[in-house]
Formats: sequence, C-alpha cells, structure tokens
Amino acid sequence: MSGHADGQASGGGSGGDRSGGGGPGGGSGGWFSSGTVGQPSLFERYRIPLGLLVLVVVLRPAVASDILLGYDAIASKMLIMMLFVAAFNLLFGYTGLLSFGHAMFLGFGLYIPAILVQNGLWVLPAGGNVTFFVGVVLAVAAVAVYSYLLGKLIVGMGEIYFALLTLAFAQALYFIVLRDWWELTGGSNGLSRGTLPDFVEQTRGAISIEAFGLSVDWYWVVGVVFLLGMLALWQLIRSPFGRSAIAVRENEQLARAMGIDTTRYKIWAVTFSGVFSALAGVLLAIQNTGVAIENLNVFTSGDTVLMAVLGGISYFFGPIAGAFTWLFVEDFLTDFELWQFPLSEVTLVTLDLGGVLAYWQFFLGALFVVVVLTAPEEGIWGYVRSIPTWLYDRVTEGEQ
Amino acid sequence: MSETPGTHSRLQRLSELSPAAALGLLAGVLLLGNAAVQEPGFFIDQAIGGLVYGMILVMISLGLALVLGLMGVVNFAHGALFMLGGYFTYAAMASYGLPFWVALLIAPVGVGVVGIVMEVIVLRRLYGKNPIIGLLATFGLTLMISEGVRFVWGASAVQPDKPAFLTGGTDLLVTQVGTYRLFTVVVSAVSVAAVYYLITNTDLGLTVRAGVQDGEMTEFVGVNLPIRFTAMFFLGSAIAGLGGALRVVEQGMDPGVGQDLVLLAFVVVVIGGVGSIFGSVVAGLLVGWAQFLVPAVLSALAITTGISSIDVNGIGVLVPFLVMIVVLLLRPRGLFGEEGLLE
Amino acid sequence: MTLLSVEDLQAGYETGQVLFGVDLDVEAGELVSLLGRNGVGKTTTLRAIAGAAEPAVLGGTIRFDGEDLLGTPPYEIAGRGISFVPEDRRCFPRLSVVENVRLAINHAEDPKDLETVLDFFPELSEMREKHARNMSGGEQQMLAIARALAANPRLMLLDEPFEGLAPYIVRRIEDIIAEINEEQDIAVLLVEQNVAAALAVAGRHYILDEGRIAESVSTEQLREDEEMRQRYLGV
Amino acid sequence: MSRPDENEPAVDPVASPADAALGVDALTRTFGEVVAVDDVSLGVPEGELRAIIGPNGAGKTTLFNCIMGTLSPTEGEVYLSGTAITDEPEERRPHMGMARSFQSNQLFTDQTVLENIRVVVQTTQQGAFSLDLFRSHYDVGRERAIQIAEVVGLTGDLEAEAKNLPHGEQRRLGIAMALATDPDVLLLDEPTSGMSPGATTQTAELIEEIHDERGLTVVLIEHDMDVVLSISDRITVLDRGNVIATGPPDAVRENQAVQDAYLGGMREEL
Repeated sequence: MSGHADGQASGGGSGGDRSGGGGPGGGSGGWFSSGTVGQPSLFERYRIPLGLLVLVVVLRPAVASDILLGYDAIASKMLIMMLFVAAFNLLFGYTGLLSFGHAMFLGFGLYIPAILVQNGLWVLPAGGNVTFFVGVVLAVAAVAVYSYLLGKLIVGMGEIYFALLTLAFAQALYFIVLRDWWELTGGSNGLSRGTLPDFVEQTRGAISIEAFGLSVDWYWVVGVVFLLGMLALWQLIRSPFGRSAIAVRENEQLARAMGIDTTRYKIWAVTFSGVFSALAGVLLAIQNTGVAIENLNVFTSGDTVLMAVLGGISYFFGPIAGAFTWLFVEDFLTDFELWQFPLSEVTLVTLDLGGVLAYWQFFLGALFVVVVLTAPEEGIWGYVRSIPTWLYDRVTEGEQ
Repeated sequence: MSETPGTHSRLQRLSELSPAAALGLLAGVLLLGNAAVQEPGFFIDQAIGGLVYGMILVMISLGLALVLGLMGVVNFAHGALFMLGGYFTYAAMASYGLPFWVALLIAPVGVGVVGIVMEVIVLRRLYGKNPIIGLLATFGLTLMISEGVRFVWGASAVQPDKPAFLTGGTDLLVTQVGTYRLFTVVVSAVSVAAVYYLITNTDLGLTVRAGVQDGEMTEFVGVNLPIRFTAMFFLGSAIAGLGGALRVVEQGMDPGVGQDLVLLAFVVVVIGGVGSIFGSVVAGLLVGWAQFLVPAVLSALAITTGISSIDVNGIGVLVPFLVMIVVLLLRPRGLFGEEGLLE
Repeated sequence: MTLLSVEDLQAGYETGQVLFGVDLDVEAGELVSLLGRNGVGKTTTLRAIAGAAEPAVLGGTIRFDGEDLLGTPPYEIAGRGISFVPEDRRCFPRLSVVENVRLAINHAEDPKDLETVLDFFPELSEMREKHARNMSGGEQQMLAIARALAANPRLMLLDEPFEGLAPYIVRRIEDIIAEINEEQDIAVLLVEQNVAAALAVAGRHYILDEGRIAESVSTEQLREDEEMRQRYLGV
Repeated sequence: MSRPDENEPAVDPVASPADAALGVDALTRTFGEVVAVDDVSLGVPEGELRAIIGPNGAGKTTLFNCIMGTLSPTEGEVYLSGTAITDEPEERRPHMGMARSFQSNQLFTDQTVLENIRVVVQTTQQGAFSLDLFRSHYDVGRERAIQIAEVVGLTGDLEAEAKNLPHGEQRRLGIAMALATDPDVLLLDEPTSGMSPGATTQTAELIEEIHDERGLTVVLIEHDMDVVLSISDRITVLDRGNVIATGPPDAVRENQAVQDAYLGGMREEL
C-alpha cells in the first residue's frame, strides 16, 4: 500500500476534527509525516484552519453560480450563521450542554452596540458618544459577565434543566426587549438605520466598509472576522482547556473522579460560547442593516439547535455544514416552483412543487427526527465524512 | 413519582421553609391585601382571570408532567398537540358544522391518536435514553406539526363561534364572570381530578409508575409495558388536546401558540418539581395567578405609595420566569421535586 | 414430568459470549440449585430463561412445559407460570409493599389472593404501606419473593436470595423457600454462591463452570466430595 | 513499607485512623433506612497493599465511594495522611494524593487511549481547573502519558479509541488513568471482575508490580479470593456493612467469623 493511500484513509476516516477523537488517527504515514508515536503530521494538525480558509474563498463564488443559488448576498449571511452555530456547538457538542435559548447571546451583539451608538453611555455626561467599536467591546464584556453568571446559576442542575432554563431566560429577555420599558430597543419594530457605524456604506443593497480611504467588500470583512472567530474556537477546542471540557462531556463522573472541576469548565464554556455568539450578532446587525427582534425569539434559538444537530455536533465542521444546508435549503426551496427533469432545456417531466415546498420546514423537521433517532451525533457531516472511507474500503477490497 | 401516601407529607416538607421565605410569604399576603382593598373590582377580575389561565396551564403541564415523570421523556411537542386540539375543534365546528359538545369530544381523541402515532414511531425509541435526545426529537416533531397546521389551515389565527348557551355571564355575588370561563375551570378541574385518580388508584397508573422505576422488572412481573406506555401517552396528548379545544373557542388559535405555551408549561413543571404531578397542579395555578395578580398588586402599590413608575406596563408575561428563577434559587428541585429525577 | 428443559444454551452480551452450552432440567415440584463461582454465567442463565432482552441467546433451546420459550417476551413468559426473583431483589423502590404485590396479582392468570400472600409473610403484613426503598435487605428479599409467589407460578427462578443477609434472615428465607416448594408444590431453580444454604434447601445441584454445566450431583455427593467443592466453588 | 508478621492476629495494626496513610473513622452511610456501611473504622499504613473483601452487598463499593467523595458519609471521617478530608469535594481528592479506578468501565470512550491518560496527566499538572487556552493539547503531558501507558502495557494501542479495546485492556487503562494522577494512595475497585483466569493473573501481577516498585499504598476491593490471598499484605473483611476481621492473609483465612460470613456460613453438616 502506498503512503499516499494511507494518508487518505487516516485523514478521511478516523479522528481528525471529531470532538471525541483525542488526536487524528493513523499517526505515522501521510503527506507530511513526522513519524513519532502519537505525533500527527503537520497536514493533519492544521487541516481545520486550511479547510476554513478554503471555505471562505470558495463559498461566495459557489453559491453565486447558477447551479446553486445564483446570487451571492447570502454568502456572508451563511458565514455569520456558521460562526453562530459553531459557538453554540462549543457548548453542546464539546461540553455536552444543550442551550435552547442561544438567541439571547446573539442578542447581546445585535442590540448593545446599536443601543450604545444611538443613546451613548448613561454614565457619561450628555453627548458622551460611543463609537461602534467601543460598543462592540462593551457588548462582549456584558455578554461575558452575563453568561458567566447565568452559567454559575444553572450549570449545576443537570442537562435537562440547563436546556429548559436557557430557554426560559431567553424568553424572559425577549419579553424585556419586546416591552421596551426604557425605550431603548424599539420593541417589536427593532432598530433600523442610523444605528450602524458610519463606515458602513450601502449602495443598491450591497454593503461595503469604508475605512482609511479604502472600500472593502462586506463579504471579505465577514470572511476575516469569521476566520478569526473560527480559529479562536478551534484553538479553544485543541487547547488543554478544551480537552478538559470534552472529558467532562464524555464522562462527567469519571472526569470529576480524575480531579477535573467539571462545574467550572462548564461555566467557562458557557461564557466563551456566549462571547462568540455575540460576535456573530454584531456581524448580523450590520448584515441586516438593523436589528430585528425576530433574531431574539425562541424560533431563532430552535433553528440553531436544528442546524447544529443536522450538521453533526461531534465535528468541528458539523455546524458549518448544518448552517449551510439550512440556509441553502431555505433559499433554494422557497424560490423553487417548477421541477423540470432532467434539465430545463430538455424537459421530460414538469412538476409544480411550489405549494408543497413552501412548507419545507416540515421535511427538514422529518429529516431532523430521523437524524436524532439514528445517529444523533453524526449528522450530515458525519455522513459526508464516511464517504471517502467507504470508497477507500471498496477499492482496497478489490485489491485483496 | 409516588403519589399514593402523600400530599400531607409534601405540604409538611414545604412548611420547613426558612424564616426568610416565611417573611417573603407574609409580605406577599400583605401586598395582595393592599391590592384587594385599593381596587377590589380589578383585583377580583384579575384573580378570576388568573384562575382560568392557571387551569389551562395546569391542563398543558399535566400531560407534560405525566410523560416526563412517568416515561422520562421531555416532550417538546406537547405544545404542538395543544395547538392541534384547538385546530381540530375549529375544523369540527367551522368546517363540518358539528356542535361544540361533539367537537369537545372529537378533538381530544383526535389529538390522542396523533399522540399514539408519535409514540409508536418516535418516542418508543427514546425510553431510557438521555432525555436530551427526547427533547431534540420532539422538537423536530413540533416543527412538523406546526408546518402541517400551517399547510392545512394557514398561518393566521382561527376561532370558531362560541356556543350560545356559554356566551353570557354568570353572577358570582361580587362580580360577573363569563360563563365560558367558568366552564373552562370546571372542565379542567374535573380532568385533573380524573388523571389524579387514574394514576393513584388504577392498574394503569400502578403499572406505569412501576415501569418507570424499573421497566425490565415490570415486564418480568408479567406486564405488557409498551402497550401501557402508549395508553399513557394517549392520555397525556388527549388532555393537551382538550386544553386546546377549550382555549380556541375563547381566544382563538394560531400556529405559534403551541411553542409559547409549551415553554410556560416547562416553567410550570420546573417550578412544581420534575416528577411531581401534584407539583404541576399547584405550580400551574400559582403561575396563572402570579401572572394576573402581580400587575394588580403593582398597580395598587403605585396608588398607595404615589410612585406611578411602579406600575410597570405588561410585566405579567415576565412574571412566570421571575417566579421560576426565585423558586430555583431557593429550592433547586422545585417545590415538590424528587431527588435524582433527571439529574 | 420435566417442567423446564434447557439444552445447549449459548448466550452472551456485547462484551462477549458467557454461556457455551448449558444443559439442565427441572422437574415439576422440584428444588434444584445452580452453583458456581462469581462470573461463570449463573445469572446469565436465569435471565435467558426469564426472557430478558440481554443476554442475547445465540443457540440452543429453552422449553417450559414442552413449549419453546425462545423469542417470547418476558411478560408472556411470566404469564405462562414462571416467576423471576432477580439479583438485588429489584422491588419497585417507590411503590408500597401492597402495590408491589398487587402489580403481580393484577397481571397473573390465576393469582393468589393478596391477603393469602401477606399472611404467608407476617413481617410484610406489618408494613403494608411502607415503600420498598425504606426497607432492609431481608425485608426487600421477602417482598421480592412475595411478589413472585403472588402470581402463583409453577416455576420460580431465584437469583442469590441469601446475598448480603444476616444469618438468621438467611435461615428464615431458607424456610420460606422450602415451604413454597414443598407445601405449594412450586418448582424452584435457585442460583447461589452460598453453598451451605443451597445444600440446606435443594435436593439436586448443577455446578456451572466457564459457561458449561461441569457437574450434576445430589446433595450427598456434593457434601462428601470436598475436592469437587474446592475445584468449582472454592469452598 | 510495613509487612505484617506472619503470626499477627486478625486485628488492624494502626490504632488511630488519623495516623494512617488512609484512615476511616467510625464511618456510616445509610440509604433511606438501609445501612450500607455501619460504623466502619480502618487504618491502612503507608506502603501497604490492603484488600477489602466481603460478599456482594457487604458495603465495599459504598465504602469506596465515601472514601473518594463520590458519596458523602452519613457519619464519620476520612483521613489522608493524618488530614481529615471528609468535606473535600470529590475533584479535589486526586490532587491531594488519592486516586481510584472504577468497578464498571468508566472511560472517555470516544477518545484514544493516549488522550484518556493525557487529559488526566494534564489535570494533575495544572490543577482542577485551568484556563490554559493558547497551547495545543499535543504539547501538554504527552510524554508522561506515554510512560504511564508503558507501565500498564498499553503502548501498542495508544491511538486506539478506548471503546474499541478488549475488556481486559479497558480495565488496565482505568488503572493507568488512576496512576496518571500520581497518587500516594491508590484505590482499585474490583480490577479483575469479568476477566478470564489468564487476564486475572496478569492484572494481579501488574498491581503487585505497581505496588512494589512505587511504594504506593494500595487499597483493593476484590472478589477473587485467590488474587487477594496471593498479593495482599493485609485483608479487611466486610460483612453487612461491618468489619469482621482484618489481618494478614493466613490469619484471615483461618478466622472463624470470616469462614462463616464470606465462605458461605460453613456449617458442621457441610
């Protein structure tokens, strides 16, 4: 067997980005082999950053092509949701805590910078303006404190309680924003223009960022923030801290008996997840050129769970696959009316599916139920990953 | 879940509260008294509104608590079943012209049948598994039911006509109450009593309680457990359906109602204590009243103190969550929760 | 008449096969013991007969009263007249004594009367409303046997009923088992590590070793053959 | 290391539990009205290999869980080298020098063998909680983990996922993880349960080796009398929550109370 094939197998088949896998399987062999026991090759070690980079570069042209969606504005939204769902999955997939109210963390990033830009800081004398960046920093600080305290309060009560309580806290926060007692949040109208920093330019629906005399396309700004955020999440997971958190998820009783302070790891996981979610919220506010209260409600939280589980919670790329699939299907199916087979030029069969496909969430719900019942941790990404291994097995079978 | 010997012991346990809690209770009574004196009419209206609302909450929470406490499944789809009960009633009355009584019978049975299908196809695979899996799976089912309802009946709210004999008001000495609201309270109370009897005094209740404690042993004793779990799930779903049927006539129904209410039902179950049917009943009423009486109390307090900003507009929706947070801080297991369930 | 007949039973769990061909018979009204060291497959044998989902039966036959039991769900096996008292008693912890017994009565074809059963266990009739989790090990063991007896079975499977009990309670349970067998004419298959207790009640003994029946002996033979006891039972 | 005299009677050699490497003083644990451990006192001197035996349901695992803090005792104290640790939370105890292996297989099942051990090494080095965010886990505790894997003979399976190991190796991984906490006192809960005779002997040898070479204090719950009699320095016999005898293997073997309780109440007629 050649070294090349060996590398394929270990890269595609085992370990890798799996949250459960301690290190990539295979060890020796592969393209950039280091050869010592337990030391993965360079390629395997940095597979995830490489994958993220490729994703950012390829995503927009891909969705813009006619075969897929045919328009590119959705690409930046996809990246934002991917970051958000990945932040959610830091908690669920890697620490074992299911947050059913994750929209509240997103809300911190959506609302706080906008509110601060609009109203200034009340502690400052009148006219104490807050720049957007200071707003973002304060939002991150606020979400960190909030999620830390929330974690401290509810993390010790058991998994189900955690799910229900995050749901309840999110709902309470939603009502507060909706009622808008202090006239800050805009209630059900949300916040629109004027809340955006002045370096954001909008021309015919396309957003760009004007800074230092340069005009940068919004997609690339999102791409850079996305990359930085995802790399930070990746580093978090591969750090000793992250490994302890994974141990807590895998077997809490054992982790405690081995001297791991499981409660504190959970609290900090909630905190980090909250911070990265808020970061996604900041991007989303600019993307939507305003803040809609729908982004804070229970359905947004629910969609997050759906995306993560559909994508595959035990993989780093799972949430990315999930968010992509969700947004793609949403966009693709709701625009889809006539189904022509095999091609629109040479149509043999035409079906009007518009009436049914408007209710695409029904089918997605069904798919979700099937995933949860059969392989709750694998999802789409787990399935995609298994294909190369399967192919490889078929091929080698033939050789033997 | 042990309902037999003891409501008394439970109340006793509750009475072992700390002095601080007792003081809080006293303050609560004083505030309520103040509200009753300042605006008696408003206070009584709110108290009755709270009772009606609380009873509906009890109806929803009861089924949820049954399935959770007995079968260990967190049924997120329970709110969707409630909603479905409303739509079935609407369909029976508005589309098929059936009388209200018949609809009130058909809807719970119909929802129960949907429940059976859910149980046989999905929930049966979840017994004994991590409750998180159950929560996820039933969440997917919720999505399917909501979309299904939207497909059949559209996204906007529906409401059948109230039956003539329940439209008027009834005089209750101090105030007048809508007859239909009284009807709701009576039907809910009867169903709660019936469920309680079923669990504590019938073989179905006994086998399901045993089955949850040790399913394998229950089968060794000679019980065909799967069929009984299905029956219990039918019952829980049917109660939710009945609740929906009662509500749709009074307030109408839209596809989003289920999700909002299941959340409140979770709050109720958590306050009452997971695993305690009795707790869910108490907590349902408590939450219903709190939601309606807190605004009355604040309004009265604003009059008494002269500080108008106390009377926060629309605070009611937040109250259940605040109650839950306070209860959990004082008693992490909820008011009547048992040790070790779902922890 | 042969009531229970197990032939070449092979069974195991996900972690591996445990039984490699067990053969045993229990005649109607007989009291037989199945002895062996820890981990040789005694409990596995009983669970396979009772129809538990685990272990998986990989081969062989189990016949009760001439009918094949393999693939029959446990509640139907109970319905045919086999009562199982598993290891660790497994009384329903949050059900009262009466509820524990009534459950069995409600689901047997020809059950005994509740009062008859409780009369048989004076200790239990004094604590009718007590929850099983609040009872001592000996009381729980009696309750587990009472629950099995209430179904009025033809065969009772007992898994280590003397485990962890004080000597005087061991004697009491021995008496109960003997009485159930002799007076009520219920056949008993008793799994034990406590050789002395097994010798005191059972007339015939199977010795299980590494998933196979190594010896089938009478009480007298086992008493006299010290070498055999030492080899298979460590006594 | 204190090797007992061959003729020592069956009593505990350490007068006060507070002076022992591991001590238990008047410990009681009840579940409802059931008394699982009833007023047990023990003192294990430094460097001893102590076995705790007793029939099923004698309270061995409950006693273990109380010592490790998984359960809190109803009454009584636990001492580690003279310090009362009864109220210390469970996750603190490995950092104080005591570690356990579990009876049933408790592993981080989806992780590799190496990662199972490494994460424990990391915890031992960094404490119960550490915000170590900027390094890769590849760089923390790897060599040490490989060394420990060597001790228990798992070098060949470093990259295998724990759940795919055969039963015997899983148990050895459990012992390796306990070793990775660098303990002074090691508690092993039925390390040979469910093993074939061959694997049982191997494991017994491994335990003896660890004990001899590192001078650890080892406390062992065990069912297999042959193992216990061959490797332990002293044996404590529990029955129905009580200690009925403690002493060197031979003394315990001859003890009448032990014969009655553990070996099935040998009566005259047997």
